[in-house]
Amino acid sequence: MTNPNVVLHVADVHKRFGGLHALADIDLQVEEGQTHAIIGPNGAGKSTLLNVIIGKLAPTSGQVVFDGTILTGRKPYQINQLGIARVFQTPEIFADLSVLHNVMIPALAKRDGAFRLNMLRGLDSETGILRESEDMLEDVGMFASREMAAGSLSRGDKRRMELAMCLIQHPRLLLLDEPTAGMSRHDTNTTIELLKKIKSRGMTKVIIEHDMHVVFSLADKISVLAQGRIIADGTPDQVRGNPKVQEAYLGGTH
Amino acid sequence: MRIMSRNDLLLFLGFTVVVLAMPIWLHPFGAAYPDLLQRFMIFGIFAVGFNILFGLTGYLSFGHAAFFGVGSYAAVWSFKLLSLDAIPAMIFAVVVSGVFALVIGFVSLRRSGIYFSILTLAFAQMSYNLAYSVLTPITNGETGLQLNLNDPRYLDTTMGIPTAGQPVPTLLGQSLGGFAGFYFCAGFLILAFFIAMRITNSPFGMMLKGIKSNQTRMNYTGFNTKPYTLAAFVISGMYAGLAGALLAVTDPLAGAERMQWTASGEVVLMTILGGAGTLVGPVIGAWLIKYFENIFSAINETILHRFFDVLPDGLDNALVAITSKFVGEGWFLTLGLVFVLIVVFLPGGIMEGVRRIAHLFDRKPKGRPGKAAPQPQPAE
Amino acid sequence: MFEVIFLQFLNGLDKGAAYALIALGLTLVFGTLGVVNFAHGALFMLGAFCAVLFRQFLTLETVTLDPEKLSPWGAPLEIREPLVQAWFGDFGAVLVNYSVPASIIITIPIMLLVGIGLERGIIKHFYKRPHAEQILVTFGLAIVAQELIKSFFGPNPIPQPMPSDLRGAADIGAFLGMQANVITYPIWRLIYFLFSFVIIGGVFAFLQFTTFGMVVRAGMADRETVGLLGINIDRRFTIMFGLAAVVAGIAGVMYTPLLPPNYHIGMDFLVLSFVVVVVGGMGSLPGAVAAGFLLGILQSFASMTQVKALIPGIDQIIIYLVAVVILLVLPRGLFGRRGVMEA
Amino acid sequence: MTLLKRGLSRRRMLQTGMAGIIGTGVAPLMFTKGAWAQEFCNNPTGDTVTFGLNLPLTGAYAEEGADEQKAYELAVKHLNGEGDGGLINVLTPTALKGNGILGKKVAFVTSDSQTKADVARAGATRMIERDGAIMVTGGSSSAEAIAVQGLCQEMGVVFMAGLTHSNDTTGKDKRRYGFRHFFNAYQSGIGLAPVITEAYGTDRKAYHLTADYTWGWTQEESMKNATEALGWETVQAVRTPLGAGDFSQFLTPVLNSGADVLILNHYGNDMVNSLTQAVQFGMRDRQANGKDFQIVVPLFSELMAKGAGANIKGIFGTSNWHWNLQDAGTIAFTKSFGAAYGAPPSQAAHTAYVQALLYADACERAGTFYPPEVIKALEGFEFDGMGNGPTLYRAEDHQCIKNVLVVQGNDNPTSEYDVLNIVQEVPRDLVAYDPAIFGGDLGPAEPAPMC
Repeated sequence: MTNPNVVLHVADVHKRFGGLHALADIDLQVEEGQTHAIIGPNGAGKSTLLNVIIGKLAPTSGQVVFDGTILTGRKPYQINQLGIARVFQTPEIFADLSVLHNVMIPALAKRDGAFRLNMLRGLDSETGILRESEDMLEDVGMFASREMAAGSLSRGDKRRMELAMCLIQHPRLLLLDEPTAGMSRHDTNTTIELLKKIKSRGMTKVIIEHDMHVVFSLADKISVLAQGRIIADGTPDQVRGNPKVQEAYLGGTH
Repeated sequence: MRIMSRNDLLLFLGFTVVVLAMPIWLHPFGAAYPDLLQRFMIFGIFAVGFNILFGLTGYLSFGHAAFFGVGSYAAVWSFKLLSLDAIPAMIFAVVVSGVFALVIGFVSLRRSGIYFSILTLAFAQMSYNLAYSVLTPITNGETGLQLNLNDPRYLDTTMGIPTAGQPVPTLLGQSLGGFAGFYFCAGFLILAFFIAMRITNSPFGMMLKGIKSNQTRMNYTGFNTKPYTLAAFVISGMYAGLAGALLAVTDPLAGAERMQWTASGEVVLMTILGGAGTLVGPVIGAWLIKYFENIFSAINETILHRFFDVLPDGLDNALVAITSKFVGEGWFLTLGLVFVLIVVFLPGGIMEGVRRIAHLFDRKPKGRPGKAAPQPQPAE
Repeated sequence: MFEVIFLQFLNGLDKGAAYALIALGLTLVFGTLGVVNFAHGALFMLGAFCAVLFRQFLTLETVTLDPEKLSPWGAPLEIREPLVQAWFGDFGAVLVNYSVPASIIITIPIMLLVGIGLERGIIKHFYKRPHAEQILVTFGLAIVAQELIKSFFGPNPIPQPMPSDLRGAADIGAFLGMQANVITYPIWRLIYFLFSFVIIGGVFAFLQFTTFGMVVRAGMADRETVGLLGINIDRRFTIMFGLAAVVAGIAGVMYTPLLPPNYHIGMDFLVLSFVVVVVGGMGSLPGAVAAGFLLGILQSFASMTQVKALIPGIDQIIIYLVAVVILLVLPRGLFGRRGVMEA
Repeated sequence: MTLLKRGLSRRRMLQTGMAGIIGTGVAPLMFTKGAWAQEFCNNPTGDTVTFGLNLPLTGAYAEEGADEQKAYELAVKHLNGEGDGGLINVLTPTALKGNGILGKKVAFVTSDSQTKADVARAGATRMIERDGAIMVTGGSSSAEAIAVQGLCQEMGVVFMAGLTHSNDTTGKDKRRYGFRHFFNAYQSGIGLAPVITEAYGTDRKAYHLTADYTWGWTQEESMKNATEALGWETVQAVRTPLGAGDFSQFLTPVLNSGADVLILNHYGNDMVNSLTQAVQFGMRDRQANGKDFQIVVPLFSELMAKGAGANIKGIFGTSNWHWNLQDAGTIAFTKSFGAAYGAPPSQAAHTAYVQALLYADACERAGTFYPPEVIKALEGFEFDGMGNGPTLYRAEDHQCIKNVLVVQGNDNPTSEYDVLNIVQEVPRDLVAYDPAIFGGDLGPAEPAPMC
């Protein structure tokens, strides 16, 4: 419990929707700098868990602690300001704005906090933010399309941009909800490379993923969720050999 | 540090020149008389302010006329109680309408979408109905609040400024009737435009666009959107108050009608007609509607006959009979039709039309999209 | 005091029925087609003018000038002879007397055509567009409709007399076995109330008990799934829009004896009906009806002198005040569903 | 600034600006000669003078507005020497020659005031600035009249009020540049109260429904004072919003309030609606306090009576004028108007017509359009022949003092226009009053403001 390296601790979380027990007795510890994958069959409660962590859903009981701060009951923007960023299953981006602006907005959130009435300074004179954003776009390989409207990007590019929007905030914890869902093989591989690259920066990540290829190439640790419970926990190799997991994946899906 | 980019500077200078030269270039259109020119300025300010809320932030307020009216009442009361000088009246009006917008915005912004629209509508209609009835001691009801010879005007009295004849607003002793009033209003429109431009191009403006585009993402990006929307609401309420005050400066009477929902609807029409989310669009929309209202409505059959003079008699009369349905008293019909056509074919308003035409001539890919003219997607 | 309150309650029901009826059509369109129809008030107005047109047709006269005699103001005396009325013989007089209810016969097909034409011509292109644009295009259409009516019928209200047997007031108090001549209420208002009830009940029954209605309700809940079942939901929705237009239209017809219609009558109702719909919850039919009655009754009671003495000006703002309070307490109105119109 | 203002404020040329571009497509910047000689607002330099007609063509009082417009058109014709000359022939004394005013032809522009004060004021401004109107006239609501006469005072343009009945128009809101021919609420009260107390008895309890604006308030107050002085009691006075449409929620409380008279201080369509609905509520068939329930409408017009149809029969009210009066002026005007439009004129038409003629006559007598001189010519002007008997334009408050008519809805109309009977012509001495009782200050005529 008192492992000093634990940065995110989901402690005894239960979540009920009416009669449905969506999450039961979840206890999860994510260590600093690690990539922690949460896998499980459809309807296992992965997204619910993520929503509880990010503050979108309030747990029925239990709490989520991030670096000594209780997240439960906080608003999404407060949780973000603590250093947690999230990539959504379907990209949540500013479709009407240019790619560059999409990345500048989170950079400003990082610098200015939750609210600042910064209305008389021109955007053009925010040279620091501008350079940082352009660098970030370069990093994810999207510098060329920086002037395009984000809504007109391909699905894969949208996802990459969303990732850039999260990375520019240098979050201490990054939550990724199926970052490669619906992507072509090629795009998936690029995304994996990208995620590996940022892994070297020592950022903690929680990934929810379907694609085992992705999970096993990225994760340091894996938790397996089935019917709202964690049925296995461990390194990729440990999980791979776990018969319960095999049952959940093979026997659980009719 | 640059104050603004070259494009913006050009836009601003162009706008300033167009506005200041209005008495000249509007002359052939029969619109270069002070009252209409003043209205062009005043409703331009109103629309620019409304656009900050609707065009940038995506919140459709159906009650903005309330702030306009409050601005007018506040200005007239300042004339009555303080001084006939326009400056204290403007300051007072902007502050009062800002506070009023803060209160209404605080409550209304608890909801979004059409629920927000209905809340603002309800507040505005309440203000209107109250101004009409029980608030008569403050508003003078249907008759409208006017200046009187025996108003106290404490500031003027203590400074020993005498008033001769029917009191009219002044600026440092200069009367603000006629073209003086126009240039006074024009100064404010240019200032209002400048500030709106700065807001649009500032980080704050980008946050507003972000809120319009995707409020969920804004929240997960670490922004508390509430104060941003409230700030936008208050700023746009203050713009409306400023416009209302100017209307009272140029014509010192404040009537309740200017708070009615139809007046709120009018500024929505102006903004959409011109192009919501663009900088100049709302101003153009305001000018166009006011032009229609004041000039188109004055065309009568005599003028039409003169226009169709060249045609043979029978055709002449037939054309006059048809067109007269659409001008004069029928101007509103024309406006309605134009409006339907614009929404159906040019959802981005006149500015989208301009852009499309410009695009025909200029096939080169444009850099910097969404700068002076971002994607005109009026959100709900 | 009892009779005062009773009368005011009756008046509230009467007003509420009118509000509920006009809100019903509005919410029908929103619930089925997902379109915010600002032209709904104009449909009400068009219906009212069907009654005007019908009566003007019935009372067409031939005018002959008598150059021998002069009227007191110096013009030749006009001799007027009924024209159309005479075609029907003795029945003509009855028809003229009952022109308002009788005009429903022509109103239904006219409004159906108007509704379907509007939907096919313009509204259907706006299903996928933002609500703001729907509001704007229908608002534009409303302006066009009212200005057209204005240019044909003039700006002034055109009184539509109610049938002579139904003028005056009914003694409800005596009917209920109370003292006579205390609780009396205009007969036509009672008829309007009953009429609203029948129409509202009819619409509910139609949606509840017919196959057509079941499909439409299913479509309201999940349009795509119903479409996948191979049912042509679009055509049904077109008919629903026509139906909403008919409901608005005949509501307008029956309202004419209470308030002489002019081109602007629809706009006067529009804001109110929107408040009713939103208070009821966007897209909820029971919500619209409940909110209509709630607001009608509250408005009527707020107009009482005793209430106004307590809170000055309350009668002017009660509807909006209630709307604000309800929307703040119940974010989606009385019976609204989550996620509708909140984006 | 002054220089620029003067230079461009020669707006007469703008009047045809629109026509200019439509007609010719060219737009010469012409500066009329003599622009610098202008010493008052819209000093006519050409061979025409323009009247600005500010008329409610839509809204609650639209019927009156339309009738006023007909009357003004007729007046302009007569002033220019066309038609049968109308009342020019019977006005005494008169300086009118039937060749326009001071040799200049009369033209006019109109603006729809929508029965709203704000809009009326904007319209008046437009007509003064764009069209160069020398005088503004019209309107059929007191709110409009008060708003517009305030504006005219600022602009230095004479305002000849149309139909306005509030005490405030020539009372607390009176203006040097504003003139009213129509009578007022106070005079209605004085004229009507004796008639209704005689008809209905002095032991009556009245319930007022009042249009919630300046006219309604003063009408209610005047009726209250006049009837209470004669023994009536006021049970309740309720304000209703202008243009309410459905008055049912205000009418239901009347039924069991203990009142036996309903006084409707409404006008125009509001009155038509409230009266019709009151009759639908059975108020005219009702008994209260052992007496027949009665309805009184203090200010009547033929147009309203027409709109209300059979409901108006037997109801008392007052009028400024009625077309079946038998004096020479009335006969001449009715004939002239009837011949032109096929219907007899309303009181709104009459007052509008008379105001136009009186202004023209004052200009002729003053020998100039310079407003302060015109005002002087109108102040204290005593004339006859305009259908109201001997009439005085009082200098103290610019109110015309003349006979007031008490009228009653006609039980057996012979035509759709024969809706009112004249019960009594109250002589002007009885309805005259001390101008001081309503306060107000006319303000100065000079220096004449420059618009």
